[in-house]
Amino acid sequence: MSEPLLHIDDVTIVFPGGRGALPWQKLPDVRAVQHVSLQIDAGDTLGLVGESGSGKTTLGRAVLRFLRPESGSIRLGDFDVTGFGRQVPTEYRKTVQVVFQDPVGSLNPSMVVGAIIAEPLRIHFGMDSGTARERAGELLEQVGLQRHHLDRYPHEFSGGQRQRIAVARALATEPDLLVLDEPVSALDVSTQSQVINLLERLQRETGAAYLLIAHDLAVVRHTCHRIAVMYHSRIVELGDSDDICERPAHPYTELLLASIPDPDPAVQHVKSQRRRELAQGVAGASGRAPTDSCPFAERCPHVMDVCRESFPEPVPTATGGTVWCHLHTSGPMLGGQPVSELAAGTSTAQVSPPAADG
Amino acid sequence: MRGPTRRVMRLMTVLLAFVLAASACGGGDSDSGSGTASATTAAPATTAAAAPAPATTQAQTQVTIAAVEQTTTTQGAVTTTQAPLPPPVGTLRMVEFSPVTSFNPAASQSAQSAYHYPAYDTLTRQRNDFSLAPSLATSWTQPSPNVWRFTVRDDVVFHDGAAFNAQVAADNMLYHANFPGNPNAATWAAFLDARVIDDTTFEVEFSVPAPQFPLEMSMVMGMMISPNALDGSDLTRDPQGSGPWIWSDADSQAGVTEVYHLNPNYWNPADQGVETVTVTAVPDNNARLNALLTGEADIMSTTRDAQIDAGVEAGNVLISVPNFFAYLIVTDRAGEFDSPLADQRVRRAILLSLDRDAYANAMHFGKADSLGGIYPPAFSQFNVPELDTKYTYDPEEARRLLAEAGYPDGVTIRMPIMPAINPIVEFVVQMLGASGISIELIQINNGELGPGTATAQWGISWFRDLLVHPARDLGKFMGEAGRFNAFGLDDLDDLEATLVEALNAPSPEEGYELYAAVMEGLIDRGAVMPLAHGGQNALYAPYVTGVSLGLNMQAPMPYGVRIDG
Amino acid sequence: MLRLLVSRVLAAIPLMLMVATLVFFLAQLNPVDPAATIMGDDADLESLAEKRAELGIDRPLVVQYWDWLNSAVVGDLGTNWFNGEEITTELRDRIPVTLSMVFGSLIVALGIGSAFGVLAALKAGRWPDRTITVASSLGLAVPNFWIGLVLAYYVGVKLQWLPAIWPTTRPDSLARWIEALILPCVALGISASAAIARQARSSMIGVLQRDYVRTALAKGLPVRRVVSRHAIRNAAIPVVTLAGFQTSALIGGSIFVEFVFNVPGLGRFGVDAILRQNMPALLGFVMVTAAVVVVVNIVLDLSYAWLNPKVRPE
Amino acid sequence: MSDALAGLGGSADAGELASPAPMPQESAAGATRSRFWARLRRNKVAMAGAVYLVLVVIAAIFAPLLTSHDETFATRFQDILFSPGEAGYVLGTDHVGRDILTRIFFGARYALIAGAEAVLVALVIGVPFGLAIGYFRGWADRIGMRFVEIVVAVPAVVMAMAIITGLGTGLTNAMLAIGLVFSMIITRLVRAEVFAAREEFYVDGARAAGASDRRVMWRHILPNVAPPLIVQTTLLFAQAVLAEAALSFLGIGADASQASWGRMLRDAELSIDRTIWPAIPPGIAIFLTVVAFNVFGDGLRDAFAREARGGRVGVGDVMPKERNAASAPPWPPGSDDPLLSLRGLDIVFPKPGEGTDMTVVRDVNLDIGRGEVMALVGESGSGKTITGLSLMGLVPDPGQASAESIVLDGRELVGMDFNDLRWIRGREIGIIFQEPSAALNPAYTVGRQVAEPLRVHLGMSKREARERVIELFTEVGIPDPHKRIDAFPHQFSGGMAQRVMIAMALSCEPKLLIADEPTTALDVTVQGQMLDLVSELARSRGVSVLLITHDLGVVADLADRVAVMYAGEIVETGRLADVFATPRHPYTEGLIAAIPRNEPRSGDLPTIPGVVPPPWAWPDRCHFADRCLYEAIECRRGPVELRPMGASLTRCERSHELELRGVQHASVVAIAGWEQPSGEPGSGGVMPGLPPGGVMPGLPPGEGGPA
Repeated sequence: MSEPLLHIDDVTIVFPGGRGALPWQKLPDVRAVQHVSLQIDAGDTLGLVGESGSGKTTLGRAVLRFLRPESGSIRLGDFDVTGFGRQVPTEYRKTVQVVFQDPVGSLNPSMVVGAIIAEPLRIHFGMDSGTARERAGELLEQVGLQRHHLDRYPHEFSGGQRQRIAVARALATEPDLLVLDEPVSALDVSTQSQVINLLERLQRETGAAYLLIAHDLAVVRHTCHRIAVMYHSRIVELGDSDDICERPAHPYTELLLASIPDPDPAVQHVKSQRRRELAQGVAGASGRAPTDSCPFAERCPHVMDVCRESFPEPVPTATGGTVWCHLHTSGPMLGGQPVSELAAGTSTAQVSPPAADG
Repeated sequence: MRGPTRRVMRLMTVLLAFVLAASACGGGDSDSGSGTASATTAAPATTAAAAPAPATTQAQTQVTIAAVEQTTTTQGAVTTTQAPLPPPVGTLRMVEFSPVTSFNPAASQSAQSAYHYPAYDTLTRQRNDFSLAPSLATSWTQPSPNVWRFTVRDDVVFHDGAAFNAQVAADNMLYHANFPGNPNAATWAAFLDARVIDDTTFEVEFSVPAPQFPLEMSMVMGMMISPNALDGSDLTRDPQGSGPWIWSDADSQAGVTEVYHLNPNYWNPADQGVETVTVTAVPDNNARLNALLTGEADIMSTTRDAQIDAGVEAGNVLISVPNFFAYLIVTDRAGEFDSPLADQRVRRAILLSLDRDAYANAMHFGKADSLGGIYPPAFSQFNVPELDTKYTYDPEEARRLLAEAGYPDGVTIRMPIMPAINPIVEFVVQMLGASGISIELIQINNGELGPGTATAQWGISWFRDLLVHPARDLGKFMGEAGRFNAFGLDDLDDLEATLVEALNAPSPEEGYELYAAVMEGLIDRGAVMPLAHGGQNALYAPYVTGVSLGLNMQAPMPYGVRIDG
Repeated sequence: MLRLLVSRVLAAIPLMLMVATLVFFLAQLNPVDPAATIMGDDADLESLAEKRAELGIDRPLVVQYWDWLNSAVVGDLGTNWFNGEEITTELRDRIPVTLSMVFGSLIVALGIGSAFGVLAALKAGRWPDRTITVASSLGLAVPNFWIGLVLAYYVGVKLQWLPAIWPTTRPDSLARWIEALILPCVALGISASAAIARQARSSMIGVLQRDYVRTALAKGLPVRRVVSRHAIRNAAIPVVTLAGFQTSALIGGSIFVEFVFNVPGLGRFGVDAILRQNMPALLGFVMVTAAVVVVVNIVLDLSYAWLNPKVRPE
Repeated sequence: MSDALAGLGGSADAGELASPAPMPQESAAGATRSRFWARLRRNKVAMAGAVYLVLVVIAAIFAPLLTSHDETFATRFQDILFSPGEAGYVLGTDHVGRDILTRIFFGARYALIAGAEAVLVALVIGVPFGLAIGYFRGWADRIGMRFVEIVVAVPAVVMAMAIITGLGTGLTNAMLAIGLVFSMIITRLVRAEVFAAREEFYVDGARAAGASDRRVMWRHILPNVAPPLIVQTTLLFAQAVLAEAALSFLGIGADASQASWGRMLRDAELSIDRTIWPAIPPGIAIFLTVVAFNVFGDGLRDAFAREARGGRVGVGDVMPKERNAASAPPWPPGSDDPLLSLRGLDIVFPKPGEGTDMTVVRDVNLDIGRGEVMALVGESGSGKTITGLSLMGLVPDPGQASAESIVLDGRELVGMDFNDLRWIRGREIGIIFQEPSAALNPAYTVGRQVAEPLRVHLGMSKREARERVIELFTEVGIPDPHKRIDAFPHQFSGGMAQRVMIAMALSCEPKLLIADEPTTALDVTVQGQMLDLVSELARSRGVSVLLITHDLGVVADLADRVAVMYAGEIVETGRLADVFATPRHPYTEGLIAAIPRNEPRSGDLPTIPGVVPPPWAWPDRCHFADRCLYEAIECRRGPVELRPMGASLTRCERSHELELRGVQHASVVAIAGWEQPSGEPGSGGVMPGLPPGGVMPGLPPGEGGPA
């Protein structure tokens, strides 16, 4: 096995709690990411899935070195990212680029598109303005826009077009890794796929690896080779995307899958049945991530005592992935099998094939 | 020190005017003729010299500094054998220009005396005609030119219970004379000693004749402090006098209002027309006038020339005394600082460039006189009519003199300007500029004019003096001890000798001639260039009686004032 | 809550001392010689030197400052160089006056300003809005003492409805005190109200576009209730912030108004002190202003907590 | 550009409608600027201010040419105080005989110089200082702000005086002092703006692109801080002119040789009792200049602000519209007795930047049966949210809605005024918004907010209302209702807040519930719960639901019937099963195909090429034609009517000849344990007829489209 491009090893990220109402009062720290290890191979795409507040964006920002983990290490190629001082080497900035969720906020409203795309070119390749403009035009065309768009301001573009511009800017440095932080979630359905298709094409062309952060498992499945599912600061399941989406080993992964609405009323009928069985407790990751229990315990339909006492060790799944769940280490001992087998055994709800409509 | 305050007040005034105009409903209050509205209107003091004053008016038109050699002994106590005195009634509210800085008379400028009069008694007192009347001193004589002998009352008790006598008076003389940082140092400059003759008599001795001394004893310098407080007690906020009213710490507020209650043991109840006296600092001119107009005050001191008409039209009564003398002083007659000043023709050219009428008109609204001597006619003793008209405005002659002195294209001279006197100096600059004398202004801070002049920071400056007596008023320009002989010149030494001679003159007539010579010399030689003589004005409500204003006093005295009509 | 208050107040003390330090050294640049100012132009040089020694200003600056600081921490702010009164006594007498004037004018400003600002926002783009907007521009251009002069002259002197000047004898009753405060407060408050009106208008416009206003309308509430209950309270937050800034400006503006109405407050005291380099008075003055600003900020924090539950301490 | 629609508030639908979208023509960069200037030019008051300021500048520059008199010297000081016009002095003379007009002209110079000095000092100090402490935060910020606090703890006037007495008097020193005081204002402003800007992704983007801190500050943050800064600068200019006048007046500003306006006022005071005239010209000059700067600054602010307009409680009722029998489309009855029947709804907004109107919703008809869930589906900018709002008479200002009729339960709503409609809102029609946490008022407890309609509409006492709210909270599944009723919105998670909204919407037992994107802002796993809750409550109460969403999955979960909107029109409507199984409009087909589903994929994801055009670019024919894969010549003929096709209605010229693909039941159901349905697996969502790659670059209309 060749050395992975990105190596995240046991990373924990803590946000200081800030000051309380009283000067000497300090609020407890927020543990946004706990003991996360991940790898991305060159040219590969890893999907990082989880709901808001699960820590996925924070992890992405740590890779971008916008913040510094409390512990653990991040390495990218030859760079020891966690070892950087205050100044991040320009060379690293060239290697890793980012596309943000918000197509409105991610482009400087006071700069024309040409200037936005030319900026990294001038910084990293020292291009003069003519060359940079030429190259920016090429990049624009590469993302499906046109050269004459160089002189326009970001707000003159639609959301999808702005994401294209953001992608062009990110690709300008010819990065090895692109962090895609919810790149399509703010877009309309019809535009989402356009951008995804574009990203895929560009990956084929440039060979860049992607770290795709998203909340929509269906989107991620279609885009990524591997998926990591995060819940409330922890990775709970990791594996190949089709495997995860078809044979989820963690109850949360299964809940996520069941929650994806399907436009087929018949399928959706079945799925919502399943979802109701799985959904327990108060939805939403709130409060502070526990340090020594499974964060999903509160909502898990299969919760056991041990879930509240310790966070489980990783267990390999039958499909070659990894799952962090006590169901696989104690109790029913799923032993890496999909969690739905457990559900099938305990639930009276018989899942039947959806009847054809009409 | 009052500069900034005054600036704010002026700002108010102009803006008021602006607003008045803008609101376009001014009407009747703007410019009706002066003096027609009120039967009791006084003519402005300085212009009234020519006209006989109505007997009923409070305004003084005739100044006779008779006391200097009158040595009055015949007049007894002011207490007279009139009908039984009405009891003191009510509160007399006076509004003053600035708050009191110290209740210690020895540390106070006479401009602040309004705060001292209620609580202190002076040795002498000025009558309405500026003649001197007895007070704590019943009589005074001049056994020799350099000595004054006072006989004092024996029935006076200070507020703290201490008795007053000649010893106390003599100790007071020493206290005043030796008080560190006494702003009235000029009075005590030649003081040698104070000696007790007997229980009611003491003597004061000077190194040179001090003819003005009894008059000065009617001002803050003559205020008697309780013997208990002469040991160095801090009187700044604790007056210890024997006056008709006792200062109340509890009712007073520093910087705002000082309150005085009736002294039940006062030796002369006739002075006590009211139960309570309050003196409130109202630095803003308009506010001060407003206080009078809205009945918040009974007496308004320091009325600006410009406010007189408005106040009088509203039914108030004016009282006015000659007060100050504005002039240019040239200390650098050797040209050390500005070489052209060494040439007497240049100095004469400056003198001839001063349009005193324009000055009085612009700066005093015509309510100052523009005569060219040093003492105005009101000081009949020292007024020299010839000087009043000797040098009149003559820019052509000024230019000619400049050319003759070798400056056909004019000269440039440096002169200080500070915020408090800004417009005045500017006006002077305009006048001199018209004759080709351009002025480069030296910006200084308020309070620096006197010290700067005394320390030769510049060669010529605008100045303003209170007039008392030539001995005091003119001496500072000359001789080694002359405070304003900053450059240590000896060109006026002959005048100094003449001045001393005048002080020792056997007869008033001879003295007058000598004084006149000194003044003429000062003007001829371009050391002093008169600009104007202005008055001190106060207004009081029509129901107030018994108001009098003395020489060198900014506020009327409260003695005998009644507010019950 | 009490602990919060106490801690905020304690935290304010270093701020006040730092303000005093800054001003102390800044004021040293003033070339005015207080001794000369006290003594007048007639004083001779020796008297001046004696006076300087008496005031202690012939000593090195650091010594002067250290002495002042030592006394200040035990509550002794020294003696006024110009009238011999204890600074603490003077401040004690003047603080209530200025505070009642500043808070009175704040009430005027908030009352008039918010009312017109809200009205303008509700009529945005129509003539009441335009009128109010232009009027507030004019209001910002007219210094408060102009208004003071007009009020003093017309309402005070001509009509004699209200006192044109602070009583020359101490106000003996609350009624007289309030009566004397009305004109100064209006004069001071009107220009502040222009600023408040502008802020109120823009924040009201912002709030009216918020979702919860639409929610309130969707509930079927009458407009009056939507505005008064749902919009105004939220729109008040930036207005309150501005009112906080205005407090400092009002203390500054009170200087001029105090001159016009001869109000014995802190402003006059402070300006006098600064121009005459009356150091003990100046330092006392800035300590008090800093304290007022701090207190106002604490009050603001409390009102934020009332207006916006999000910032309430749990 | 979005100002016209800003009143739409936080709805993503409206926001999107308003915001992006390609510009219709030519140089858009220039257009942005020209819109700024256009907005500014339209502001008459601001322009008057600007014109005045230009005059001041001219007077300042050409002062020596405009007059023959001397600035500082009197021609004749004996004959002073000429009245205006007298002896050739247009504005008369002052107390020393100087020409007032001359001094006014020169005064303009000093006013501008003084203002420029103060503002320059303030900017030079304040901008870098504010940028630095705002950007680096932490200790730099704490120390910096402490310093600012110290300075502003002393009133500005006093601080300025302290500085001036130290520096010495004179115009430059005075303005330096004023500038120092002002710099604190600038610092605070810049810092706050930088704080806000730092949160923007474009700053992160620039950092990620390798820009240095300095470059990020100056190149990225500062330009975006510029608008408020420019406005503040203009207003400070006004303050500086005023301060100059005041300080000169106090004698610590301009010195004798400088004819500033403040000084003129001061000089005028000397002769005030003889004539007030000399005070008037400088007074007016100061006043006008300050006002001019202020109104111009306000104008700039309004022109910069994208949301300059609107803001009143701006909602409009639906105006009656002439019934146009001819154009009234056939309408298959959803039920014989629909609860709500909407006919011929048009909504018009003024076009941004121009006076003309644009139609954002055209001829919408809707029937909602009793107890039925009707889904209104469409992408951003389709007009679905505003259609929903119009039913309650809540069309945001300056939009104008008109309809032939809106009949709710037999009652005609069109023509009702705001107050009549008030009894419909909340009582007959409840509504749930997209962003639950924004839709709740942060200042009040949720209990109070839910109780409000109960008290207003049902006249309940406080106590009754509270009890009812607790019941409602229990019904919508809020745990601990007794406690939570007194909590504030910010103490609720998104899902819980939406439950509160649902409780509020249903509190008065309305007949119709409008659910406007009720789940969009929520986490995936919460969305389902919310949909369950809505459908459960609706069905148990027999409430009809108008479900507005872009998510076909949500529709599939809940709806009985569906109407698909595109670019302001309903393009297809019918029963859910019919529309999804056999779509009759290419747009419906595209939407269905584009939905990401949990299925294995092959090839590119299906897409609809292009973007939704902005309302002003909607053509007078089929709105979808430019993006349509089946576009033919007949699609360009003219407006397309909604016409029956199969069991649905569709607005497509070619629907009769197209074989459109709907939902594929045959697809793999990906959840393990489910039985594999029969059918061809893996035929997924590839849309027929898509070119390989599936992507067509989104072209701005007017370029990509036919000319």
